[in-house]
Amino acid sequence: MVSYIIRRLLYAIPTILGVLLITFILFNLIPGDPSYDIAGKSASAETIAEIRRELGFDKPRFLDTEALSQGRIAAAFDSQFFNHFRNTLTLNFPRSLTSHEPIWDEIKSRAPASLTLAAPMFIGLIATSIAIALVVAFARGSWVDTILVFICVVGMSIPMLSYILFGQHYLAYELGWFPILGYESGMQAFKYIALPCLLGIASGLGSYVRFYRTVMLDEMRSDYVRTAFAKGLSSPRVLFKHVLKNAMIPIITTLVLSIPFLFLGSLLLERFFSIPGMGSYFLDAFNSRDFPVINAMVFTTSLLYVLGQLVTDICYALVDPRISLR
Amino acid sequence: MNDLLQIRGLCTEFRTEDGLVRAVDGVSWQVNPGRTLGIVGESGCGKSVSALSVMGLIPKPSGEIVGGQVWFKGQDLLKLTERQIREIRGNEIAMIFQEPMTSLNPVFTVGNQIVEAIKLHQKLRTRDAWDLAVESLQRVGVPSAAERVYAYPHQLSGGMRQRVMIAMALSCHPAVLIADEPTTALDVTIQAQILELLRRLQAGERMALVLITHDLAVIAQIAHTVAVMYASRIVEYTSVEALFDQPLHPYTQGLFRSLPRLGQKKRRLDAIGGTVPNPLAFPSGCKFHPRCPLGCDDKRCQSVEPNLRLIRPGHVLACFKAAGYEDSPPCDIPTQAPTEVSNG
Amino acid sequence: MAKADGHILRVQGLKTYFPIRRGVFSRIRGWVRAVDGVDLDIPRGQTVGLVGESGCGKTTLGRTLLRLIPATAGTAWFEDELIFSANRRRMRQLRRQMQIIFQDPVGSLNPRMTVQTIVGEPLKVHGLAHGRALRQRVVNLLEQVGLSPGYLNRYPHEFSGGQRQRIGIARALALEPKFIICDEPVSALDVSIQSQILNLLADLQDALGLSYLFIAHNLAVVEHFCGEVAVMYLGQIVERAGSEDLYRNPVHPYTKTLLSAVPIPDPRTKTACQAPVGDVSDTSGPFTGCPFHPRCSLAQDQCRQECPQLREIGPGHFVACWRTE
Amino acid sequence: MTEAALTSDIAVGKGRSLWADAWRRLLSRKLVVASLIVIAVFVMVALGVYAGLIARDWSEPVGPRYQRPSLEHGFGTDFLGRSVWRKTLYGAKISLTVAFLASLISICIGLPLGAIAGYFKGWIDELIVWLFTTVNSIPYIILILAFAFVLQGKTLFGYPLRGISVVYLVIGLTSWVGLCRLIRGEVLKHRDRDYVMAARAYGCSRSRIILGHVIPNVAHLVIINFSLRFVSFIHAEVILSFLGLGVKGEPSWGVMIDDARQELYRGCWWQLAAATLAIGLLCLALNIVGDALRDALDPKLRQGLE
Amino acid sequence: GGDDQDQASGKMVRYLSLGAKVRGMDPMDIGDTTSSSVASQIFESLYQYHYLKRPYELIPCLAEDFPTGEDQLTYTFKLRPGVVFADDPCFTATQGKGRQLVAADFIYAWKRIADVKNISKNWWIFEDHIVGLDEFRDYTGRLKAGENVDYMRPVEGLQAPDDFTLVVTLKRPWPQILYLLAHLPTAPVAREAVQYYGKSIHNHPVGTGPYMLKDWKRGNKIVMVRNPRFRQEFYPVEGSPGDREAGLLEDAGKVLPFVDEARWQVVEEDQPRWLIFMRGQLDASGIPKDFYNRAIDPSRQLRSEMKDKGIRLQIFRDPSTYWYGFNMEDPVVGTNKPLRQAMSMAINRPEYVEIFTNNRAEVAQGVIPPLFKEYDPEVINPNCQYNPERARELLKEAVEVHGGPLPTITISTPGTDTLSRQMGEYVTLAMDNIGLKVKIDYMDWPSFQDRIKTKSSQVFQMGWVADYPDPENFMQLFYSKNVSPGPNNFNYRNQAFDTLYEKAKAMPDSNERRRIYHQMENIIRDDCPAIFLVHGVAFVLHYNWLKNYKPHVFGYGLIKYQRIDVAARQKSVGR
Ligand SMILES: Nc1ncnc2c1ncn2[C@@H]1O[C@H](COP(=O)(O)OP(=O)(O)OP(=O)(O)O)[C@@H](O)[C@H]1O
Ligand SMILES: Nc1ncnc2c1ncn2[C@@H]1O[C@H](COP(=O)(O)OP(=O)(O)OP(=O)(O)O)[C@@H](O)[C@H]1O
Ligand SMILES: [Mg+2]
Ligand SMILES: [Mg+2]
Repeated sequence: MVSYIIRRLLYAIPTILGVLLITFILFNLIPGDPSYDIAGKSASAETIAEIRRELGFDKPRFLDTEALSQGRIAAAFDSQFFNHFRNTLTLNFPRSLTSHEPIWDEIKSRAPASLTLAAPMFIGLIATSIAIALVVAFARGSWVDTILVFICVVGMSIPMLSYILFGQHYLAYELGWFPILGYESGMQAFKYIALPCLLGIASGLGSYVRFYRTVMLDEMRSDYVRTAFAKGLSSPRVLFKHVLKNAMIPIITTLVLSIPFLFLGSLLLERFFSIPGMGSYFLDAFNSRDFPVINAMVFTTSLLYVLGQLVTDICYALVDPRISLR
Repeated sequence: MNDLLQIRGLCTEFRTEDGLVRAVDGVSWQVNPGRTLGIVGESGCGKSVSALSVMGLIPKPSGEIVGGQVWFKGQDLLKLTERQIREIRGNEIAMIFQEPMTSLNPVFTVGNQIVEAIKLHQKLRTRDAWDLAVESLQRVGVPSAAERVYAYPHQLSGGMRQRVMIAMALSCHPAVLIADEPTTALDVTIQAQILELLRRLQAGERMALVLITHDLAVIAQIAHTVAVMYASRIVEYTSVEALFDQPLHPYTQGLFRSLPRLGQKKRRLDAIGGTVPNPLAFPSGCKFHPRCPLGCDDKRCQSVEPNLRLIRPGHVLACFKAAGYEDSPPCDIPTQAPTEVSNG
Repeated sequence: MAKADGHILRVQGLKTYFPIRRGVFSRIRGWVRAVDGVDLDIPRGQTVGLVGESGCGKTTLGRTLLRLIPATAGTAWFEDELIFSANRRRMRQLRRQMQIIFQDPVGSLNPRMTVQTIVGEPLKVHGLAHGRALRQRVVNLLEQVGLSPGYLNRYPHEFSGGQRQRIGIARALALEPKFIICDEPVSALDVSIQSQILNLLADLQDALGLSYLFIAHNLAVVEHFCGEVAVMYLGQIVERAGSEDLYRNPVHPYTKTLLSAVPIPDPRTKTACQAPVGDVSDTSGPFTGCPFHPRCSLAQDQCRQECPQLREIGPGHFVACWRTE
Repeated sequence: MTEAALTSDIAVGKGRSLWADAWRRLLSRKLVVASLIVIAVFVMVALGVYAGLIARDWSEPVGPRYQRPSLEHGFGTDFLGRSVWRKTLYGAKISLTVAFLASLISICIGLPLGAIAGYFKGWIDELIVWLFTTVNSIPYIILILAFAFVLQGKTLFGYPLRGISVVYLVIGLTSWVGLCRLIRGEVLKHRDRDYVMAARAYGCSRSRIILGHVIPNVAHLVIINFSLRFVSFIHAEVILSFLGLGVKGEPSWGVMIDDARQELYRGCWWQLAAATLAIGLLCLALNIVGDALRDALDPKLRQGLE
Repeated sequence: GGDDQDQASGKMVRYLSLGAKVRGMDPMDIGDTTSSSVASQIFESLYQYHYLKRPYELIPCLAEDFPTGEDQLTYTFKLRPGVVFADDPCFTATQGKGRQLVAADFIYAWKRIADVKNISKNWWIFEDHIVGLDEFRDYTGRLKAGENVDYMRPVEGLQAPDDFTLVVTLKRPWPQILYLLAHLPTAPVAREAVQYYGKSIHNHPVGTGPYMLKDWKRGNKIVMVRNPRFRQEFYPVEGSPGDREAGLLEDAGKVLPFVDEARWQVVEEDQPRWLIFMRGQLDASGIPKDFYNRAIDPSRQLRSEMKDKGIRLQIFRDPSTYWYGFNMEDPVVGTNKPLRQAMSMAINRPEYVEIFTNNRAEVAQGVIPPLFKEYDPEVINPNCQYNPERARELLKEAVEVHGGPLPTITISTPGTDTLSRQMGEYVTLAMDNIGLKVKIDYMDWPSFQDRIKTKSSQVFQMGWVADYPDPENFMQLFYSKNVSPGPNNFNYRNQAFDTLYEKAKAMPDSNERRRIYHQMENIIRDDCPAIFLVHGVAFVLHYNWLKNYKPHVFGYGLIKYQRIDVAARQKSVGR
């Protein structure tokens, strides 16, 4: 198990380096110079130059060949490329170009809000969809199954925006069941998170249930299910004990894949419900071309993803005894 | 009905996208304590489905038992509620399956899976159930059973897994054990071990055994009575000696002829021509007639399906061409018990 | 012996190992010795049977001979030609003369190709026929294996198991090989079909003068079909003899066990199985001595320490067992 | 010696491929047929728009602004008095183009990479796996935005990238990962199948094996995958429109929903309804067909009949 | 939680919303209205606008009075005594007690703007005006990385003879100077704060104003509380006609501020903002375009449901003008006046106003908005009248001028949002109507800027909101010396115009100057370097519990004048 975890951790290294490479390529290709935006109404040449210097855009791209030829090794690596790797890897992000806040502080202060929204949403989504999928799988072939599957497909066809607009207007404003927007940290958060969470779950439910249903049905065709029935077990017991644990294996693999997709949902939800999370931070940064922030966000979210993958792998090994042997 | 397990006129159908498949068509047989019924026939002839029908494990909603009765200790299993049948399933009638590789749940230890069966049918404390599990593993000859209970299925070899399956099936001391091709996936040496084991256990517990296989040699070794199935139906049903001495149905005869036997070296074997019919489009009349060496040209064989007749004591057959068939009374199951053969 | 010596195939000291990777860096931690020093001769126009239990390396041996799996060590001549050192070009030539028939009639046919394509592909790949000629060849091949030419445009899933195996045989015959490896060609078939295929293979051999390496685990089938039989255990050949000789007079304890385990299709003679204890052991661990010693009732100290070599104990009868000294 | 006589009477189906077989199965289900018709109608509409036969005059006002749906105005009118019905029809073009081209791009990248990785194994495999894990570990939406950002306003082979071309490029360039992963897994499975062995045994070259044997056997997955993936592409277009990175100058469903988001409070619900309905209908149909296709082509489900 | 406590303590809280993010609260760096509107509660400048008087009028704020000076080149400002910075830990010498404001604080703040290293957005304010300041900027630009700027380095035009006197010397007359000294960026900054907080000064505003920052969660909310050491300031005692009737003078002469706490909630989307306003969680709100019909009836009156809720409507003009500008250096549009005129006539401005603003705008006849006294209501610009027939004729002329069929005209639009897209669709339709093909090129602001500054656009969509009530602010946009990358994005060059501009620029406000402005505007109208569209009109809704609410288009730090009738609010929304 330990060597398994170590190996997984080692696998993460090339991935992270890859992310760094991709961000470097992306953000060095971006057209238009952010300097104009930062400089404001009437940008003068010297202001632009100063901004470029601050962003490190004045440095050579890959290698300072001049410094290298003069034998100054350290200076030779003082290039955009190496600085990008060095600074990002050490989480030594610069300040935001627009707010001038240290990015890392900002991420730290916003991550809790994002997590308070995303975590219950994620868990709720998984739990509800597995529950429904079990019901559907149990009732396979009956009208309950047909109707639920139909609802799921309809549900997944409706764009998320429509859910949000509807939920905010009717559930929060007209019916007054939830606050319209806002966010407070601490226990208060749950009051504000409830509706966005609910909407996130509702909009994701369709595709999840549908997928899990397929997984469950696949599992139910397995031979061991027949064995379990032959022992005299009841359907619910077979379903909840034997099928569920096996179905968790494919479910877990897709869980980690769906984490990045959650981000998308959070993005819109955070915006409409004024939740000061990473999503709105990213969107702001994106709109104002705040590269250091975008870069930091890409990196940290990827890092989170890689961590998530690690956790998944471990869960995987816990659920599936065949894995840990490898 | 004083037989332990008797099925009569069992019909099971599957609805598929290409049409209705009648996988079992009016099958009857019986088995008594300490006796072994062998069911032979080639792939797809309905052996497994008939066994699953008895267990009430036909996959729903595509499959359905459309007729017949399954009498067990004087009650018709098909009329029982799901709850009642669960009481019997795994407890009084147990089943082991063809695929030892996939028939165990890969994510639970074998002990866990055996204990589950034990606790379901016996009021035992968990501790005792585990002890019983170890014991039942020992009984089927799993070495160092006390450690193997904590093993996962993938950590065991195929023969080992099949033994676990048997241990699980036997853990509640069932009255009837249905073994669906328990050795097909195994090696000859392992197969010999498993067969030996089954024979021993059966003798010890006076259990009724239904053994499904397509290997006549296995049948010869272990069965008392044999039902030969072809295309969803039983075509011949008799004691094992009678069958091996003088098979009457042309299909059975063909089987015997095409069987390579040790020590009989022939350049060519006698083969049954043609192929196994597609269950979606069975031939009319006798389903074997397109392949039958005796009388493809016979009008009656082509249009009327022969029913089972008691052609001689303890020997039931469905073939127009057999001598004396016309005069014999219709009969599903030999009423007269086949002659006892001493059992090693 | 430097050449095939008139045999169609001669194998010497063939080893095929598969690495076992474990640990953090997936380092090679050991080897599965699937084929571990096999010597084998296949006479021209004859059938040699290869039996042994599951996982003993029969398939691996067959595939290694066709270089579908790289050999770890050893040499093999195909008609005076070294198989393992042939270059790509030469290997293509060789492959026209050596073919294989697989156990699984479903898996060995590409489900998305018509019979015509499947059988015609080898010809096309080697540029032997085109257009009408190709079609005619395919029709001939199908007829040869007893399939109607009307099936040309059908797909494998539309056939029964026996018919599929015939298609596989037709494909193997397409290049007019001299030697065919039959890797359990009837194991997956119904009893009543099995003999059809065996008869077909026998007929083809008679007609075309083919040589077969016939892999199986059903001893009765092998006895019936082969002139010579080799018994394999854990990657090694433990006994080899003419088939009558072997069946009547098995010498190696494993062969004896194997033969005694074969159920006899007669209710009156119950097999007295000298039940071998335990399962086939793991080939990956380091072991010394005779591979069979953990299950052998006759095992002695020598068996546990030294691996016996094949020795000729009678005319054409080879055994690797210390207890036969 | 031949046994042709024996095989003549065997109950085999008429000569048809797995595809033809699957097709027949699809057609045997009413719901699937209805869905296929729906999809066909959408495709025809999109082609009609391309040919200039349908909704060519979408940009012309047909009446007063913000008219409710009525007999005269069909689905009502938008803020410029243009027909929502025509815009909806026109939207089919954008959505289908985006989904189709994005699929195409993603297939062009994902299929060869996946096939190569799966077939050759070794370091090539590791490189490709590394590539897609890396790309995959960047949250999809961030990647999309970043790509949209980079591509916007650039030219590709002299063709300026803006609006719709960015949308499908972005979606295509970011969504190949899933396909690649899937194909690799399948190819890994197939490469050790006996029929590939057989092909190698008779001297097939590697490229011929990959192109002629392996790829045709995984191709159906691509189709199933994309019948289901289409849906997410259409949704992605909506999101991109919302973020201002979508199609401009032409009506798409995403654009309509983006408009509608604000118009709702005028009581103008019909634009949202029309676009949601169109998306819903298409997605529903695609889903049903995708599911049915998966069932029809699933060897597991066929097994009972073999 | 918090709300209930406020209620119990009777605290007077003002609830506001923020549509865009506040980038920072360092006056030097503030260039956007959102940040200004927040930071202005904390920082004060030398002058401020009178809260009630219209037309807009300056009054002293930190200055004691208007400046004295013999010529138009030297200004001497006397500071109001007794003004102190709010308490803050940065004042280490006084254990956190804010010190007195002195003239040097202004000089320091202005030098910070000039310092290249600070990358201030506001250098345009001082650029080329104050003697020696440009040289100071050059000096900072020459410094190497790592070298510190010496803020003690004297600047000739900025002198502080004593703590309460500030003398500014100009290079040339600059009549608008006082308006700019009412601007937030010119507010004084405590050097201690800058040194103490370093780069984080953006988050730690230390000013002299009525409020202090209490809590700031980016992306969520901002909370400010009353500054206990705020200098004595009183509510104005006189106002414009009608103010007394409107109840705006009820608090005349009372001590400012009234509100104890101001809370901003970040709300980016229209729907939620409107919903929380309707719930009474905001005291005032604009009307999002699509909610207009819900609030306002066709006669521009507040709907009765709204009135019943205690909502009031205020309508006022914006100092803004919106247009499609032509790049006069573009070979197609720049040389083709009939084309420009045709395009200008193609747009039905009243319709445009209706569609995009729900009549909350006025059709433009030129560049100067009606809010200015220099606006001439008499003039009807034929180019700004919707006249498709004439436009088509002109287009024919344009084809002749061009010497062949006209190519597709590209219109660059800054913004990729919904509104930009819809406007694009509208313009395409309008041009289509007269037979001209246009293509809208949507781009983000930086790319747009890039395109404008490099003179590579053809037609571009733009607007301008005046910073101060002097039309010079608009006229500079057409001055030939200001061509791109300067503010003259049209790259418009006209000798006659330039002469007039230079003349007017140095003139103080007078009838003569007004006449010159009229002449200049006529030149522009005739040359048509832009399609002038509309001038903004703002509609603001507020609840009646918000007292002393009078919209102001130039000033920002207005919360201090406002009062909440806590009891009324409580009665109405239960809190
Ligand atoms: N779930 C099912 N759906 C549809 N048809 C089925 C199903 N299960 C079995 N069948 C059909 O029923 C027939 C009998 O199948 P069964 O499994 O009983 O054969 P078998 O004799 O056990 O064969 P084998 O020796 O291969 O196990 C077959 O034709 C098969 O196609
Ligand atoms: N690609 C491979 N990688 C690792 N080990 C392998 C590989 N192929 C086969 N083996 C191992 O090599 C041994 C011999 O396998 P092989 O398939 O040759 O046996 P076999 O005699 O053909 O068995 P069967 O009768 O089941 O077909 C087995 O232990 C198997 O696990
Ligand atoms: Mg079966
Ligand atoms: Mg094998």
